[in-house]
Amino acid sequence: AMLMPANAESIKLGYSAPFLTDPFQAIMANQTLKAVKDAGMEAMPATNANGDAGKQATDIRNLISAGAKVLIVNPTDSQAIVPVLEFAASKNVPTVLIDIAPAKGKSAMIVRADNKGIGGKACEALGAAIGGKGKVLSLMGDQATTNGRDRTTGFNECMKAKYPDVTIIEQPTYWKTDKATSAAQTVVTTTPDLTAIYMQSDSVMLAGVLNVLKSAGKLTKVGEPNHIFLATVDGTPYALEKIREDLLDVAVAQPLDLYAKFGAFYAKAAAEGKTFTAGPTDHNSEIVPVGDNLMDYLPATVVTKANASDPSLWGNQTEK
Amino acid sequence: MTNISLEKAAIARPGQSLFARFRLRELVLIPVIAVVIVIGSFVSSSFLMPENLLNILQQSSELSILVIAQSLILICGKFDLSLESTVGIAPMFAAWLMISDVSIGGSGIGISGYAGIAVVLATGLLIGLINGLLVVKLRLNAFITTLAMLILLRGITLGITNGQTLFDLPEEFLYLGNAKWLGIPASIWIAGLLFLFFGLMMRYHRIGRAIYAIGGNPEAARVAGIPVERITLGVFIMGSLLASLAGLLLTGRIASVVSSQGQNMIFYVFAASVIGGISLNGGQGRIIGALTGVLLLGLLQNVLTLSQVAAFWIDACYGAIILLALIITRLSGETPRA
Amino acid sequence: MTNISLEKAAIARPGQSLFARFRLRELVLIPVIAVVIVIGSFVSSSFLMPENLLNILQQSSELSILVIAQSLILICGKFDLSLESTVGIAPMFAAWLMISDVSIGGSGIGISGYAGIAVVLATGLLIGLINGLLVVKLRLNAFITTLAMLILLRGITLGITNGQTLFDLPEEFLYLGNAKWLGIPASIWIAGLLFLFFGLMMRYHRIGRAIYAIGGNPEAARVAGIPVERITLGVFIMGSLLASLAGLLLTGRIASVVSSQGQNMIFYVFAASVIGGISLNGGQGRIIGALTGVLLLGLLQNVLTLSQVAAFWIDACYGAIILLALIITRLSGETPRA
Amino acid sequence: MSAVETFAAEAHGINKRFGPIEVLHDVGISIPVGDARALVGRNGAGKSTLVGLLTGLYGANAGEIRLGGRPAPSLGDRQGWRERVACVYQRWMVIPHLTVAENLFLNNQPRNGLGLVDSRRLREESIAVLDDWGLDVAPDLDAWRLTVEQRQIVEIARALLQGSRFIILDEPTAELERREVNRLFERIRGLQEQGVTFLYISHHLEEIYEICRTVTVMRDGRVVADARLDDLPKDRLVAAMVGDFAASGAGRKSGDSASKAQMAPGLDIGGLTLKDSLEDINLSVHCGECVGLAGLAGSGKDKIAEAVAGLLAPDAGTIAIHGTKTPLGDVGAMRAAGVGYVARDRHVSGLFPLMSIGDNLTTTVLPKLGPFGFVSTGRQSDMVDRQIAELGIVATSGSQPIGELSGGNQQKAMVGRALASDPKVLVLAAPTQGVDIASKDALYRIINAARDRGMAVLVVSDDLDELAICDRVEVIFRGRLTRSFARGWNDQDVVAAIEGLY
Ligand SMILES: Nc1ncnc2c1ncn2[C@@H]1O[C@H](COP(=O)(O)OP(=O)(O)OP(=O)(O)O)[C@@H](O)[C@H]1O
Ligand SMILES: Nc1ncnc2c1ncn2[C@@H]1O[C@H](COP(=O)(O)OP(=O)(O)OP(=O)(O)O)[C@@H](O)[C@H]1O
Ligand SMILES: [Mg+2]
Ligand SMILES: [Mg+2]
Repeated sequence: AMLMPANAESIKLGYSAPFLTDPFQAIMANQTLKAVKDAGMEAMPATNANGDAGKQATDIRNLISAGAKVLIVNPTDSQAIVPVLEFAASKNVPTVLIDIAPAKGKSAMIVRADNKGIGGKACEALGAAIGGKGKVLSLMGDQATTNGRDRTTGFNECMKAKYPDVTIIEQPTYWKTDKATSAAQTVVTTTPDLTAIYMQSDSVMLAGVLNVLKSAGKLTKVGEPNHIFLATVDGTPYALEKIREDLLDVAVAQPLDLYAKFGAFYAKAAAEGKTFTAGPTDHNSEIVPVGDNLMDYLPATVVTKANASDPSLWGNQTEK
Repeated sequence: MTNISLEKAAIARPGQSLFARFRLRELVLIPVIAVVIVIGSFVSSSFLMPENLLNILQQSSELSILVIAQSLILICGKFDLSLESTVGIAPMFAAWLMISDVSIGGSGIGISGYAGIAVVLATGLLIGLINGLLVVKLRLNAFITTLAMLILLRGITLGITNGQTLFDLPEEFLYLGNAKWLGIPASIWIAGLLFLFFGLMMRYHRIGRAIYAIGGNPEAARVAGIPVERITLGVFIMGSLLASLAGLLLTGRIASVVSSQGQNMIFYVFAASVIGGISLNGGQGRIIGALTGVLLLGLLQNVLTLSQVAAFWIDACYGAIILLALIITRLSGETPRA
Repeated sequence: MTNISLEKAAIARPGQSLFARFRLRELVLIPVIAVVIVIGSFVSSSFLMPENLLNILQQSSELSILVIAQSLILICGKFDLSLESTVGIAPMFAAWLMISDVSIGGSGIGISGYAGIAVVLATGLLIGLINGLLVVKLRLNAFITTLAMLILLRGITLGITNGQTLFDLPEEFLYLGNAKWLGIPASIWIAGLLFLFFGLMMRYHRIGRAIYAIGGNPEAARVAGIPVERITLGVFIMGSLLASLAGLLLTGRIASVVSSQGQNMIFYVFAASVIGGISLNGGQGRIIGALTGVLLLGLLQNVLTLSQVAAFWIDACYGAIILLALIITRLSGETPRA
Repeated sequence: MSAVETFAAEAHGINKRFGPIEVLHDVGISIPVGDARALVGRNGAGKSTLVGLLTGLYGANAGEIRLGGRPAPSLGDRQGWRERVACVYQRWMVIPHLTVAENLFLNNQPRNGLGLVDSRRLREESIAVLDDWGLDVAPDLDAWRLTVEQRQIVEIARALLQGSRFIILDEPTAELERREVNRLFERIRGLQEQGVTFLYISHHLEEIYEICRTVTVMRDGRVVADARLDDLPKDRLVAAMVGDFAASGAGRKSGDSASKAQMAPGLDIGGLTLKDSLEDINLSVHCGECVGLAGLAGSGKDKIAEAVAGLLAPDAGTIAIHGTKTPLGDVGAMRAAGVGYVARDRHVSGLFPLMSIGDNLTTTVLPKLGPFGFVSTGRQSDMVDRQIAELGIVATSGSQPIGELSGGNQQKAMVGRALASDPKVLVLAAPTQGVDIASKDALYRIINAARDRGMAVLVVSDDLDELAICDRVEVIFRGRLTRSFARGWNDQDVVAAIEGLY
């Protein structure tokens, strides 16, 4: 079905970001656009929805009317993106979604890691390390975002099932450093028997939490007695460095590099009219059907001191 | 009085000159808008395509309804920051009532789509009533009252659904935000008709004139027999009602209600109203001016998306152009509105 | 004029009673604060621990410096919404200059930590100067100008670093936000001294009195020979300078600069100032009142964090209590401040 | 005449408090239909407060108000009040950003068949009204552009347009020219003939004798006299107003000591020129001399005052204080050079309404009240207490917000502020507007004393009472000084000169 190679004129690709004030999103936007260019497509400037689902719908319509032939979308919300996907489909513009799966609607491919699974992995690493009991501070992201909710649900469900004796102290932080830091400070100083902290984003929370522990005199190295176990999500370069320094126990690294790489790959393929089938891939993942769509379910890696220097982690790739 | 002297008076009177009339505050933005359009057509060949222009209008429709709401309230000499949270909470509450599946965040009640629309508007009405009573009866400061209300309503929106997005809403509920009438999105028609209606009302109906009088000098308005409290209350209610309608349209457009719906919109509502000439001190400005403000922001947003400006710098450009528009409207010979 | 009639007049009139003196606007929040403290001590045994109380003060310190800044500006009859973005951009720009590693978002210049602090303050000063000039010289409306400035500065913050968080800042740069002096965090000392300084200045120094006069009636102030423009400009500069200092302290506390730093803080700045009795109309309110406003919000935040209120409902509680505090202060016999 | 006399307005047993302060004590007034009643009393006696109660601006704490024989409507029923009483308030009640026409027909606009405002008829009817009052402004001019006088006429015209059978006028003439006052009186007489009832407040007692039949006198929040004016000669009326205080010279009071002008230069204005307003003004006031500057509204007299105060920079000319030239258009420099100034419009350019009387009195002298710019509260309150006593300001204490004072007492504080810095040159624009007859006397005494201490005083006014304390009167007409009158002039000549009739 490749009678018309689309490279007669280069393929224009639009990238819609949900917001850019989170470093994770910012890096993903940059890396994806780079991968798009590497794949020989023409990247239009990314759009920034500033966390507003309505704005994202606007952005995508604008990208399409500006001539985008294919879209990579990182949705602000799995539901609110549905009519936008329908609109794109009606204009014959294929879409690849990364990081978040849509609730419905047609897309060429979904590239994501399982955020509930990420929460679960953090829970398992953490639960085992503290011996299934104690008090855990859970610094939640913005619960109005799908990822924030999934990381909460995955963590809480796993805790309930596997470590029912653990007490969870939940604090909403809205992906805001100052809120996370203040909540951590209050809880750390008022809970002498705190055993662990779960952070839903190391790019937003880790620096502040380490600082809180330090000023409270509770910052100890991994393995020392009374060490407060720290688990984070994202796996930013900073987090990997702190793991190497024995200050952070576990980071569940998102496959950000793979999001970028395969987002671009599938986008190009979709623009060229290719279709995909379910089954294992060449990159250690599996394409699974979800509803009418296919999803390349990328693995999230649990990073500890043992593998913190692994060059395949995205956090080890940004430095050049 | 004879007609003769009338004519004489009309000639002799040193009134506002024709020149001054042409420099109406409301027209100040027109050249700016023209420049943006010209730039837009250079930036992207698709800019002037009818489809894109309809995009702009549709995308601006919710903002513009909020701008009408805020303009009424500002002209009346008050503020309503909570409009943005009404955009979220009114459809959220209705959606919660409509969804019968508790597991996806619904209430389990499952009211119909039409009842849902009624709930949206009723919620708006109630919020407006509460704001209005606090401001009019308790004589609380409107700015700070509605700021507290904003925080409260945002919190309730989050609380109702634990942050979940509500979807699978009835067709009827989504209709207005989706439908096209005569090939043009319904929301454009609605926004347009509202502009026409409120534009005429504020200019030619005595309630409109009364709102200007209240905003200009509430005590004088009271003395002139204008029921200041009743009208102010009415304006708050109308404002929230319009905000809930905007929320309904937005919900139709994204086929779901997100708990962050409306967030940060209030900044742009103020920006559009004020560069459109609505004074923050009350009693001044016109609905048509506010319309030019909305159009400018909508065009800008569109042109910036189509342009080659990097995403990270788009917000900065946006801010810079708003500031510029303010300076231009100021330098174009307007008396400052303190 | 004979003294007889004067004395009669003086006697005939009831003086300001002791009662009235005790109902100072500044003390209205004290009972509310007391109630929150009592509730807090029931909610959690650790609430009254000195450590936790220090937490509250430390966490409120940045907000309180912003509240001082906004209070000065409000008393002067102006607004500055862009304070919140100054909290972000000033340390962000300095951090960008300090970080020599381009790959992690730095500029590659690598200035020292001390130079970084100077850059923070200089950036604040510059922003205040620009705001001030726009408002004073171009006579733009302060609310809308600083709103545009807020959007612009937020945009620039995002643009400078492409959304990245900047880490690994020099020790000296983080010092103030981290250090303890005599066992008490430096930021508490700093905020406390600033309250003392500005409290006294506004009450007893002629510049403070001039700021009240300008806020109360700028034209009369001009006629009375007060250099209205110079002082207003100075107030804007001082406000931004304080905001940049708050940004520096916040950066020290979180050991990094995030591109969303300060976002939405302005809502709480206004809430604290106004429930603390600073009028949005200028010329009224006291710095000590603003302090009680900050303390109330800080206590609330802490009690809600310690309480068992479900995370999703915390915001709603917060909003409800602010609204309640407004109503209480109003009902406690205060004359409304329109 | 029916057996039961009907009253346009009645108030019985009225008590009114503002916060803890009771300003009206058991006040009663009954105004029969067709009466022309004067309400007089010293500043702060409670006249405007009573007006506020009679027009439903606020409610009484005790007592009953009846209008046209029926109980007054509820406070919220604005239309009900409006139907029964029209009022020109002491405070301005115009809507600044609506046009003159809309202000005239506020909430009363002519409407077309659709119920919408008929702008063409609105314009035409407004022009008719404006011409009727001889007011040469366009109906579509924004009201904030009006001069003080024009604004006052618009308010009066609006009140009379309302078609009410009971009209209250609270110091309507305080801002008006003689010609306009005459026009107002003609109109009032016309309406009186049609049986319209009036309640009229003024500190100009001759006006009261001119158009009122009866009088109610208030003192310290009480009604102390009700009488027919025919039975109450002016000296007794004044005595009733001021109580045991014996008024020395009822209003018109010339400087008791002859001028001791020292011939040392105080204020020297040379060649002052301002485009479209002033032409080559030369005027000097010696130390110890008081000079009056008289002229019509728009004649430019206020411009001269503003130039001396440093509020506007003239196109050409010099201003010297004690022989030293000063920089023009710089308020701070003028203050420093020793100019004290009372602006014509205290609401716009004088008062800080929310600040205390003390802060208002000491605005310009704060640097003298403590080291390094800090204000010693002790020294401040000493100074304030002394000034309150000297000026006879009626207030609960120096810390009362000045906005709560009656108009006349606010005006006294404005004069007090100008004197506080002990200036070399004192410029006073309409310094006693709204001030009651006895307090006026006190103010004149204070001004005279200042002059005798060697101050050069310039009184900018067209009020003959105010000019009477001057050693010399200069008249300005259309931006040019036209005549100069030495002490002993007769009123007709000055008035003629002011009007431009030589
Ligand atoms: N809003 C208010 N709050 C407190 N006190 C007030 C208020 N309004 C008026 N007063 C006080 O009431 C008293 C009566 O004032 P009012 O204005 O009625 O006097 P007046 O007779 O009209 O004086 P004038 O001739 O100067 O206009 C004054 O002492 C004044 O200070
Ligand atoms: N800001 C303005 N805009 C438009 N017209 C104005 C403005 N200020 C004053 N005028 C007009 O200019 C004319 C002169 O008024 P001005 O205030 O200069 O008179 P004046 O010399 O001060 O006289 P007065 O003795 O009445 O104070 C008036 O007709 C007034 O309507
Ligand atoms: Mg009065
Ligand atoms: Mg004038």
